[in-house]
Amino acid sequence: MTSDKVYPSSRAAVADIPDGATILLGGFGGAGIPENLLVAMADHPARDLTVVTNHAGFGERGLAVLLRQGKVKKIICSYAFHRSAFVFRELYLEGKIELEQLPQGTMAERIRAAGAGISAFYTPTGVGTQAAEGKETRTINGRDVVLEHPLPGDVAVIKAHRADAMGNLTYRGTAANFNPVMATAAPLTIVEVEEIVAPGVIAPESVHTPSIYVQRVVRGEDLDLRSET
Amino acid sequence: MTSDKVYPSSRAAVADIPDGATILLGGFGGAGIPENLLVAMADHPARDLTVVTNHAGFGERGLAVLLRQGKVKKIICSYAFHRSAFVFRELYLEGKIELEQLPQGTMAERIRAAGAGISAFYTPTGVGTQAAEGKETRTINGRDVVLEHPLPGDVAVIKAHRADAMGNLTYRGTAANFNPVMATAAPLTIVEVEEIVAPGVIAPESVHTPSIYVQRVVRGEDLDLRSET
Amino acid sequence: MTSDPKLESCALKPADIARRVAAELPDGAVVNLGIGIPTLVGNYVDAGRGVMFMAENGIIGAGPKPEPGEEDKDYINASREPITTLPGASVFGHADAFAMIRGGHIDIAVMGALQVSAQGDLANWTVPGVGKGGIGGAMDLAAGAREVYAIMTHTMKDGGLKLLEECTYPLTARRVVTKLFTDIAFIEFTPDGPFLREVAEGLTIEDVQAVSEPALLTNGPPGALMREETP
Amino acid sequence: MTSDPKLESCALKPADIARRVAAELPDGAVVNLGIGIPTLVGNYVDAGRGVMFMAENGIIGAGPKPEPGEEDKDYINASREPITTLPGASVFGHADAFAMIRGGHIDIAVMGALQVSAQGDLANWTVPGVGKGGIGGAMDLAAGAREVYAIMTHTMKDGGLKLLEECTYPLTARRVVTKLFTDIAFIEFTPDGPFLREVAEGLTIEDVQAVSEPALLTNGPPGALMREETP
Repeated sequence: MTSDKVYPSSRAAVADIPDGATILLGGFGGAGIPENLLVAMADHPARDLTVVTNHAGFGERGLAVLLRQGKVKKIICSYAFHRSAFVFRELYLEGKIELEQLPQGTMAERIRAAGAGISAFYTPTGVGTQAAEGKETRTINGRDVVLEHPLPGDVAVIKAHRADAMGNLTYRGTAANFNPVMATAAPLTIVEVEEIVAPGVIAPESVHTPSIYVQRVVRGEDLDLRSET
Repeated sequence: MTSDKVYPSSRAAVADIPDGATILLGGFGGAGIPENLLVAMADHPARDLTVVTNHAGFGERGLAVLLRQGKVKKIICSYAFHRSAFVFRELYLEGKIELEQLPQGTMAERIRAAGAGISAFYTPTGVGTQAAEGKETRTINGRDVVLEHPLPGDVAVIKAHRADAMGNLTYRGTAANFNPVMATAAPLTIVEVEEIVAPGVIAPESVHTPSIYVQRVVRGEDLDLRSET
Repeated sequence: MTSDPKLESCALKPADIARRVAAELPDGAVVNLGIGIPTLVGNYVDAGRGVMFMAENGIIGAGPKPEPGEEDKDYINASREPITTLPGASVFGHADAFAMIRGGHIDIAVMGALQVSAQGDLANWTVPGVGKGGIGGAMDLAAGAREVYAIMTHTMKDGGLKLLEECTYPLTARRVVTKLFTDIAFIEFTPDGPFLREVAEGLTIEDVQAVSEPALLTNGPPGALMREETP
Repeated sequence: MTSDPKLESCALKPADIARRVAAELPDGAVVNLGIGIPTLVGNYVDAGRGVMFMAENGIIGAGPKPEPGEEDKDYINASREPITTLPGASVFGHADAFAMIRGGHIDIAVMGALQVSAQGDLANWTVPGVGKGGIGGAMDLAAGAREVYAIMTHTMKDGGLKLLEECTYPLTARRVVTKLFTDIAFIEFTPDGPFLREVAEGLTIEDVQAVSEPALLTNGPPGALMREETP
């Protein structure tokens, strides 16, 4: 019943992402990036995407391919102008892409709020900085805090280490990063993994992302794909 | 350096809990209750405790021993009047103990907020019910929501399955319940476990509660202690 | 159930109500079962339907009761009963369990009810008076699940009504019940009001309306509530 | 560092600043190291001191760089460099990592600074102008860690000041820096203002004050900043 979650290819898994979708894209540095799914998305017609991800690309691979093809309307990220994000920088300076920068932890927590049904939350992060401009602030227990809202996606495109055929996921090392929280915050979560096993192989206590958060699983076609650093 | 987290006995681990402390007490039903620590606390002079826990006791064991000795001033819980909580009921009807009941998920999220530095959050749970009385409400995205605040403890008294000597914890089955979130929400977290292993035995990916949340670990003296159901 | 002899003789037993609820669950749904009759629902759902049972004390993929002697103290459901796990099960703590519930990831919460209002308000955690009941996970589940299936006897033992214009007991959540299963009727809550879908064999629309405060919508004769085939 | 030849000749090198910061970390502290000079700090902390290094991309217990060829693509730090793990390490996702940071469970964040104010305001994520820098985890770490140790050269290359009455660059967080380590001074932020604890060998209080906008508190002659013993 649930092994219909396993898709035959990255291309099949992303085939119906619509124009204008908000994509939650996992990855931090070179770790935990769903590179095969990104390659498939680059071949795919969807445009005007909003991409929520930690950083605005990493060299010429992954997100940069989508950027080069003009598929991305807006990036919401925590770190925009890393030297490795030169593809984004060029588009940005030409006025061809919108940018919203968020504190990394606030971004993670806003995504969590979307997945966890929290309607809004107050955080001390960013108070008195540009990150709080235009946002409601108040003082709670003597501390100035700012109101932040959920940040959901239409589709989460993430990377895990291992999945079972029901969609339970495990991550490895620091390749988890934004992937587990993003899995909770979109009605359609598409996961690239290195290995797919039978249900029951992953012990209940070892599951990092429970199956109900995952709609599609694909074994990455080229597991040697790596972003340059 | 960190194996000073391992205490020789439950009694030693709870010896300095002060009068008036707010205790976050793990456990749900008969699972994941730090029974040896509770037995030790019953022998201990601390009084006027506020206990935050899912339910107001379970038969004659555990929390009930503290209750019988009049050590508990107030219970904050999600389910007060289960038939198994007869010790609490008697005290309550005699006016000898205060009670605050919270929705179970709001209780868990308020404890998480305390551990995660969230100053307050809006939730749809409890709107239009007694649980929202006297609390700020507003409408966010067309939904009525209520403002909830963090619920920290002075001491978390919890149960895990396994610890390493540095304080990394794993839980088993549904015995996790409130234990992992409570571990994050008190400056002093005391953990009863069934087994203590050397650092490194628990793989980084298998750790459920990272060591920095844990200050004291003790192997439960009587692992056959069980609450009646 | 009521003291009305006709209603009483036609009323479904708890197992039959559970069976009717089980039939209503969509294949593949993620379902939370509350305490009481709702716990019986799992007995009537074939494994092949892909329904997954989630319990708020931290498990998805709870299986049937263990054989006697096979109980594991660390594996229980929210009713504190020992459980097994099915392949593909996962466990987690309360904060994560209620993130799932509040976040709308549970398709259906099946909950016992004390009263249900015309608008689908649910009262099921306490009755007026001191020292009764507890909130537990009911408010979170009622507010967070995509649908709430409520189960109750249609009336109190003394004949008092439970399907009311407005609940008189403390509320669990407002406007959340989508389907109500009683011992004499299956009622769906539509934007226009409660719609009577099925009545127990031997009863009429009027019989059910007589013990329901809100006007029940109908569209021709309702179907018959299922009853155990081999009594 | 500045073009003043005296300051320049006495200024500590990055490795010496990192060594001084390392000496300041309390034994057993949980420490987050930012990008740049802060990453060097780990090189000068003996394992026996029980200091644990946490990175916001989801690890506690990060160990030294792997040997060449031993890199694991799934194990990196927040500077995107390959890492090893020490026994007792744990890994987790960003939501949990920042719950830890925001929740006050990190004792010390060691961060590079662009400007620091008299009140301990920190500016370190961007400079005025388009297309520079990024916020990353800096705002969360600055607001959430119990203490912030800031590292910077005391002045800009053109001699412009960086320890100011008020920051002129966009802020990262207000009133968070507890200790400032520059190439010529170690300054602690007290309720009364910045207190000059140590100056680089060969320099005087007046030399440091001359390149600091706020008045520096002192209490007799400050100590000497450590310098590499075997240069």
